[in-house]
Amino acid sequence: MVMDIIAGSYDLLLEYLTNPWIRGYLGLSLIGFIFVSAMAAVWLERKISADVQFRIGPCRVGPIGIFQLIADAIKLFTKEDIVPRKADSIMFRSAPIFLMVSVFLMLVAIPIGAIVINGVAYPLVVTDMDISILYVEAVSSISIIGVFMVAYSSNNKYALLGAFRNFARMVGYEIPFGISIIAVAITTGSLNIIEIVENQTIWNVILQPIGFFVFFVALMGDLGRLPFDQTEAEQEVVAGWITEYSGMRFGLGFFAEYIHMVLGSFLVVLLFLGGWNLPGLGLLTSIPVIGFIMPTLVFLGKSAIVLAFIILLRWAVPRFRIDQVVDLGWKRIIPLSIVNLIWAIALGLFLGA
Amino acid sequence: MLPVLSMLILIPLIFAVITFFTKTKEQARTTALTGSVISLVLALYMYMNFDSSIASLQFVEISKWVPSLGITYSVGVDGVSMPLILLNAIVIPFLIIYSWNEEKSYPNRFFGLILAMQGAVIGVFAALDFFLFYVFWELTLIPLYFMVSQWGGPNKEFAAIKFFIYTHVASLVMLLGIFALYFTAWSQTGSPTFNIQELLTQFQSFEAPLVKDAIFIALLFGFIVKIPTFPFHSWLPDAYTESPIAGNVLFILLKIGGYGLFRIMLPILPFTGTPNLMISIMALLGTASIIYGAFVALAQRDFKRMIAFASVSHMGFVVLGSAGLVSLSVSGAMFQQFSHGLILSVMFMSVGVIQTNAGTRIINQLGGLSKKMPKLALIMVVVFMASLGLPGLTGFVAEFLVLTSSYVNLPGYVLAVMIGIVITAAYHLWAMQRSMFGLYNEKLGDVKDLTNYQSLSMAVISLLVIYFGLNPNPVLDMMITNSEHIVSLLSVAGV
Amino acid sequence: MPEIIDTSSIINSYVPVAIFLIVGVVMPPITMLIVKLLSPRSKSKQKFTTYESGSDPTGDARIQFNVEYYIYAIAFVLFDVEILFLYPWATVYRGHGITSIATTAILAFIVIMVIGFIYEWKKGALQWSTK
Amino acid sequence: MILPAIPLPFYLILSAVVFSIGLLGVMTKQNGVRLLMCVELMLNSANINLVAFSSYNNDITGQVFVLFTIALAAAEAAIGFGIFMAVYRMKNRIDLNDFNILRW
Amino acid sequence: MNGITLFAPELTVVATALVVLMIGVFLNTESKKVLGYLASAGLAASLILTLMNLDANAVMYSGTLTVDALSQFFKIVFLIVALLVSVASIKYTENNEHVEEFFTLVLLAVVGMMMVASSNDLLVLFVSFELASISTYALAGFERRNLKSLESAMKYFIIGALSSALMLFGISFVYGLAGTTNIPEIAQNSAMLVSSPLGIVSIVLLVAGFGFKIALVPFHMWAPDTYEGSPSVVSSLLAAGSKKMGFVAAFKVFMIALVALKTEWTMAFAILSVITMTLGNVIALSQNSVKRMLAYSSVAQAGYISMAFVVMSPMAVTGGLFYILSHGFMKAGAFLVTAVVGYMILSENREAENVDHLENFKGLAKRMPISAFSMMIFVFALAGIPLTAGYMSKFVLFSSTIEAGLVWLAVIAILNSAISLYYYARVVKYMYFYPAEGERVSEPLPYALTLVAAVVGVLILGFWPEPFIQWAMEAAKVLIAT
Repeated sequence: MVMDIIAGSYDLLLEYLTNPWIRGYLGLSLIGFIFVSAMAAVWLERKISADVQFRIGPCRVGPIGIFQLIADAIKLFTKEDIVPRKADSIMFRSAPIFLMVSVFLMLVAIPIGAIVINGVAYPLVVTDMDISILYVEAVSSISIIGVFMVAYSSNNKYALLGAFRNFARMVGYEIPFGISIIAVAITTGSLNIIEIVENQTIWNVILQPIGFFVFFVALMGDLGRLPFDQTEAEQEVVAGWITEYSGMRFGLGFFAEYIHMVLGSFLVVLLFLGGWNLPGLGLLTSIPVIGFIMPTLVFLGKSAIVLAFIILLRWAVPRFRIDQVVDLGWKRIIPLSIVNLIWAIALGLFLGA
Repeated sequence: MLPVLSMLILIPLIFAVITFFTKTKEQARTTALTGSVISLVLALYMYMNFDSSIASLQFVEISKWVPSLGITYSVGVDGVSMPLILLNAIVIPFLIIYSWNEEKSYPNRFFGLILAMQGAVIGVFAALDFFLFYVFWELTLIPLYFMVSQWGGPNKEFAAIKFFIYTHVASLVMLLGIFALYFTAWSQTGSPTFNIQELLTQFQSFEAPLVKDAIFIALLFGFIVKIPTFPFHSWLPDAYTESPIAGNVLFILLKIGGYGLFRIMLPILPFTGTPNLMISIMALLGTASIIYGAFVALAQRDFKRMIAFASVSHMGFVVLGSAGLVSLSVSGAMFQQFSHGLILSVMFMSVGVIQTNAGTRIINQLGGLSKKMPKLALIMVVVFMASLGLPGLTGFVAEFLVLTSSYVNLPGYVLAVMIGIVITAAYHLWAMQRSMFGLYNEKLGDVKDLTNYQSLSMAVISLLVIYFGLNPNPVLDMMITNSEHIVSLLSVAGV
Repeated sequence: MPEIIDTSSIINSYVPVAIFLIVGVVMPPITMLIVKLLSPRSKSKQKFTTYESGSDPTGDARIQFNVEYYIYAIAFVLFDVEILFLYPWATVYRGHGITSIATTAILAFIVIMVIGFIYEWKKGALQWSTK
Repeated sequence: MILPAIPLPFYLILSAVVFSIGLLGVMTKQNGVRLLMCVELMLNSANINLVAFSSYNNDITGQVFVLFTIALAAAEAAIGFGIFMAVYRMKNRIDLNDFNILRW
Repeated sequence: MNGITLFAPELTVVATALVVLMIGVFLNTESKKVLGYLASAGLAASLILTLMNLDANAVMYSGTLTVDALSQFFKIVFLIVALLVSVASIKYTENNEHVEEFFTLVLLAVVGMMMVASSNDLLVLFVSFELASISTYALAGFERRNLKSLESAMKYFIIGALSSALMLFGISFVYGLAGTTNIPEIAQNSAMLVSSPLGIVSIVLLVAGFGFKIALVPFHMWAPDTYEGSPSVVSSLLAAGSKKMGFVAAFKVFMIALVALKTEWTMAFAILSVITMTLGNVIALSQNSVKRMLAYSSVAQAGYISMAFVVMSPMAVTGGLFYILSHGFMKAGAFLVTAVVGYMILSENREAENVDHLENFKGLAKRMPISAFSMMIFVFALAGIPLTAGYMSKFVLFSSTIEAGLVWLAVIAILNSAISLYYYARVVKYMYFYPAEGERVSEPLPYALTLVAAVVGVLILGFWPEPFIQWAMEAAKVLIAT
C-alpha cells in the first residue's frame, strides 16, 4: 500500500523530471552539494594529512574542526580583492568564470548515485546524454583555458611558468586518459556513463587492471595533485599559476580544483568501481527505503575511499620534476595505455560480439 | 622493293644525328657530305625509275601508325614533289662543299642541322598523310631557328624569334584548317583519316560553303606565309638578312609553301564556296608580291636584303602561276620553284663570298670586284641573268610559262606584272653594275677570289641553271603531267 | 539502414547544460560583488605590484617561451585526434556483428599509430630538453 | 516547454557567418598563426554544415565526415606549425609580409 | 577478384612507407641510402600490381572505392612520376639525416593521389586529397635551412589549407543537397542541386578549391613560388603528380557527380582555362629562373588540360588524359633536370644561390650532355614539337575543341602554344649555344637513369601513341558515357 503510493508519486515525479527545464533547475541543487563535498574533501585532506604527520589538524571550529572550512570561507569573503597593476584586468577578472564553468558543466553529466525503486535504478543525474563521458572529458579541459588566462593575465613569471607546466603535463596525460576511457567503452559498449555503470557486471578494475592504473595516474595528472603538482609547487614557482590571486578570487580557483578532484574520484568509481552497485547489494535495494538511499551512499562511500587514497598518495609519493612528469606521461603511461587498449580489444573478442 | 623514299627521308636525319656527335670539323663535314651524297644517289635513283607520263603517286609506302585517329605513315611522290626532292638532294651536297672551309663555331651542329633540314623538307614533300605532313612541316622550323639564332648576323636573336613565331603561328592556323577538314570528313564518313588524297576528295562533298571557304583560307594562310607573299612576308627580310649563307640556302630550298599550293590548295580550289574569289585573292597576292618585291629590292643597299626581296618577287610568280589555273601556268609555277631554288642558292652563295672576302655587302661600298674576282663575276653574271629572266636560262622558262599562260585567265594581273618585270631587270643590272663592274673600290684592299670548294659548288649549280634553261623537259615533263591532272579537276567542277 | 536521429531530444538533453552554463558564468562575478561589499579597501602602491619574491619586478612576464612546448602540443593534437576515431569505434565494437572486421581495422589503425609514436620517440620529440 | 528541433537554415546561416569570418581573416591577417586559426574556422563552418545536413537528411555520413575533417584539420595545423616554427627559427617572425624572396 | 587484390597497390605503398619510416629511424645517416632503394622498389612493386589488374572494374568497400580504367590510368601516372622522383631522390637525399621522412612523405603523398584516383565517395576523395596535400606541404619545406624552401612551403601551405577549406565547404553543400557523398549517387540525386541556389555556391567553392590545386589563374599564386622554392625533386612531384591529382578529383566531382550542373561549370572552366593558359605563357616569357619558368609553363599547361572540362566530349577527355600522362613525363623530367643542374652547381659551390638560374644552364650540353639532351627533349615536348608526347597530346586535345565547334578556344590555345615556344627555345639555346663555364660533370647514376627513363617515355608517347590513346579513351569512357 505504502509502497504503491511511493511508487505512484515517484512516477509522477519522473514525468516531471523528463522535462529538461525542471531537471536543470532541480539539478542546480547539485551545485550546493558539490560545494559541500568539496569542503568535505578539504576538511578530509587536512585531517588525513594531519594524521599522517602526527598532528591534530583543524579542531577548534566545531567538533573535530568540521566547520573550519566555513570559517575559512567567511575569511575569504572579507579579504580585499587585489588586481595587480600590470595585469590584464578583464582577463584577470573573467578567468574564474572558466574555472567554474568547467566544473559546473562536468557536474551536469556525472551521476552522484541512484535511486532504486522496484528493482529499477534511477540514476541521480541532471541530464542523460549519449556520450556523457566524452562530454565530461571535453568540458573538464575547459579549465586549462581558465588556468592559462589566469597566468597570462597576471603578468607574473611564476604564474606563467606554472601555467606552462600545467599545459605540458596536461597534454601528456589527456591521451592516456582518453585511451583508457576507450578501453572501458569497448568492454561496456557505450560512452554513456550510466550505461557504463549498468553494464559493469564485472567491475572494470578487475577486467582491466592496467586500464585502471592508467586512468588513475592520468586523472592525477589532470587534476594536478601531488605527485603531479608542479604547477603550484611552492618551493619552485611559489603558488604557480594562481600566485597573483588573492582573497575570494583565490578561493574560487581553489574550490574549482577541489571540485575537480571530487568529480575525478566520482569518475573513477563510475568507470572502474561499479558506480553505485555493490555485489550482494541487490537484495538490500529491493527494500524501499534502503533502495532509496543505499546506492547513493555506496557510491559516495566508494568515492570517499578513492578521495582518501588520493589524499594519502600526497604524502606517500614525492613530487616529480617536470621533465620526469612529462617523460612518465609520454614514455610510460601512453605505451601502457596502448597495451591496455589491445588487452581490451582481446577482451572484447573474448567476451563476444 | 626497297623503301627508297623512307630511306631518303631517314638517311639525312640519321646522318644528322651522327654528325651531331662528331668531335672535329673534319669529321663533321665528311659525315655530312657522305649523308647528303647518299641521298643524292637515292634521289637520282628515284628519278631514273620515275615515270613522268603518269600523274599518280609512285614509290608509295603505307603503314599503320595511330589507327584510332586515322593516322598513317604514308609517303609517295608524283610530278609535283619529285622535282623538289631532286632540287634538295642536288643542292645540299654542294652547300656542304661550299661551306667546307668556313670557320664556324660548333661545326658538328652546323652540318648536322643542314642534314636535319634536308630530311625534314624531303619529308614534307613525300608525306601523303596530313599528320605526317604537319610533323615534317613543323620539324623544318627547328634547324632554321637554330641556324639563324646561332650563326646569324648581329640581330640574329630577334630575326630568329620573329621568323619562328611568325611562321609557327601561320602553320598553327593551317593546323586549324587541317583539323576542320579532318573532323568534317570524319563526321561525314564515320571513320577518321588523315590521308591527304582522301581528305581532299572528301572536301568535294562537304556541304556548307562557309566551312569550305574557312578551311581553304586557313590552309592558304599557312602556305602563303611560308612562301611568302606580300603582305605576309615581313619575317623574311629579317631572317634572310641575319641568317648565315647556309641558312639562306636552306631557306631557299624550303619550297614547302609553294608545294602546299599545288598539292593541297589547287585540288580543292574548284570546290570551295566561291572559287572565283579565291582565285582573285591568290592572283592578287601573287601580283602584289611580284611588284612590291621588285620595288623594295630596288631600294635596298644591302646586297643580301636585295636578294631577299627578289626572292619575294620571284615567289609571287609561283602564286600567280597557280592562280592562272591553266596547265602550263601551273607547270610554270612549279618550274619557277625549281629554278628559283637553283638560282637563289647561287646568288646567296655569291653574296656570302663577297661578304667574307670583301668584308661588306653594302652595294655602294663595293665596285669593280670582277677585276679581283673573275670566277665569282662569271658565275654571278649567269645567275643574275637567270634571275632577271634572260632567255636560255631557267628563270626565263618559268616566268615565260607563268605569264603567257596566266594571261588566258588573268589578263589584268599579268599586265600589271609587266611593270614588275622591268623593275626586276633594273635592280639586277644595277646591283651587278655597282658591285662587279666599273672602277675598283680601293678601300676594299686586296680581295681574294673563290676557293676551289666554293667555285666547284657554285659552278655546278650554275651549269644546272643553264642546262635546265636550255632543256627544261627532264623536270618540266612531270610537272606538266601533274598540272594537267590538277587542271582537269576544274572541268569537273565547272569553273 | 540509416539510424534516425531525433534532434529534438538531443537539444533537450542539453537544456540543463545551458542552465548550468549560465549559473557558472554569473556565479563568480556575483561572488566577487559580495566580496566587494564585505571586504575592506586600502590604498597602497606596493600592493599592486606583481609578486616577484618581494623584489621589484623586472621586465615583462610575457616572454618567449621554450619551443619544446610546441612540439608537445603538436604531438598532443595529433594523438588526440587519432584517438578521436576510437570513440565511435569502441561503442559499436561489440554487439553489432562486425567484431572481426572491426578488429582488423582497428589493429591496422593502432599499428600505424604506434609506428607514429615510435617515430616520435626515436626522433627525440618526446625528450624534454633541459637546455 | 520541450524545445523543438532547430530549423536547418539557422545552422546554415551560422556556418555561413563563421565561414565568412574565417575567410575575412585569411584575406586580411598577416600573422601565420592567425591565418591558420582562420582556416580552422572555415573548416569548422563546413563541419557545422555537415552535421546539420547529416541530422536533417537522417544520414550518418556527414558526422563521419566531420570526424575525418577534425583529424585532417589537426594534421594540417600540425604541419602548419611545423613550417611556421622552421620559419621562425630562421627569421624570428612569421609575418607574411616578410616573404618576398620568391616573386615574379 | 576480391577487394584486397585490387587494393594491393595502395597497400603496398602504405606498407613501404611505414617500413621505410621504421627502418630509417633505427639507421645511421650513412646507411640510410638503402631507404631510397626500398621506396623505389615498393613503388615499382605497386606499379606492377596495378599493371596486373589494368582491366579491372569493380566497386569496393561499400561503394567508397572504385577500380576502373580511369583510376588505373591515373594510378599509373602517379606511380610512374613517383618512381622517377624517388629514384632521383636517392641521390638528392644522400648524406641527409632526414631520408626516411622524405621517402615516407613521398610515398604517402602517392598513396593519397592514388586513393583520390580510385575514390568513389567525396569523403574518401577529400581525405586522400588532404593526405597527399599535407605530405607535400612538408616536402616543399624539406630544406629546413633554406629560406626559399621554407617560404615556398609556407605559401603552399596557406593557400592549400585555404583551398581545402573552400573545397570542404563546397562538399558540405553538395552533401546536404544530394543527401549522400557517394559520387554516382550524387549524380542520381541531383534534383536539389540543380534547383537550389546553394548548388551554384557549391560549384563556385569547388571550382575555387580544385582550382588552387590545379593552379588555375587566379588561384595560381602559390604555384610559381612553390615550384621555384621547393627542392627540385619535390617540384617535380608537385607539378607532375599533385597537380594531376587535382585534375582527377575535379574530373570525378564535376564530370560524374555534378554533371547535372554542367552548364554552370563549363562556363567557369572556359574562362579560367583561357586566362590560365594566356597568363601562364605570357609571364613565363620573362622568367630567368628555370624552375619558375617551368612553373608558369605548368600553369599554362593546366589551362590546356582544363579545356577538357569545357569541351566535355569523349575525344577531349581522351586528349586531357593523354595530356596528363605526357605532362607527367615531361614536367617531371624537366624539373629533375633542374635538380641535376642544382646538384652540379652546388657540388662546385656549397653556398651557391639561385641554382636554377638560366645562367647556370649555359653550355650544359658540354658539361652534362645527358641532362642537356633530356632537357631539350622535355622542353620541346612541352612546347609541342612534333614526334614528342607533348605534340600528340596537344594534337588530340586541340583537335577535339575544333570538333566541338569551339574554334575560338582552339585558336587561343594554339596561339598560346606558339608563344610558349619562345621561352622553351631559350633554354635550349642557353644549353647548346652558349659556352660552358665549367668542367664536365658526370651525372650521378640515379639522375641519369630517371632522365633517360623520362625521355624514353616522352618519345614513346610521341612516336607510338596508339595504345596509350586507346587506353585514355577507355578511361574517358568512365567519365563520359557515350
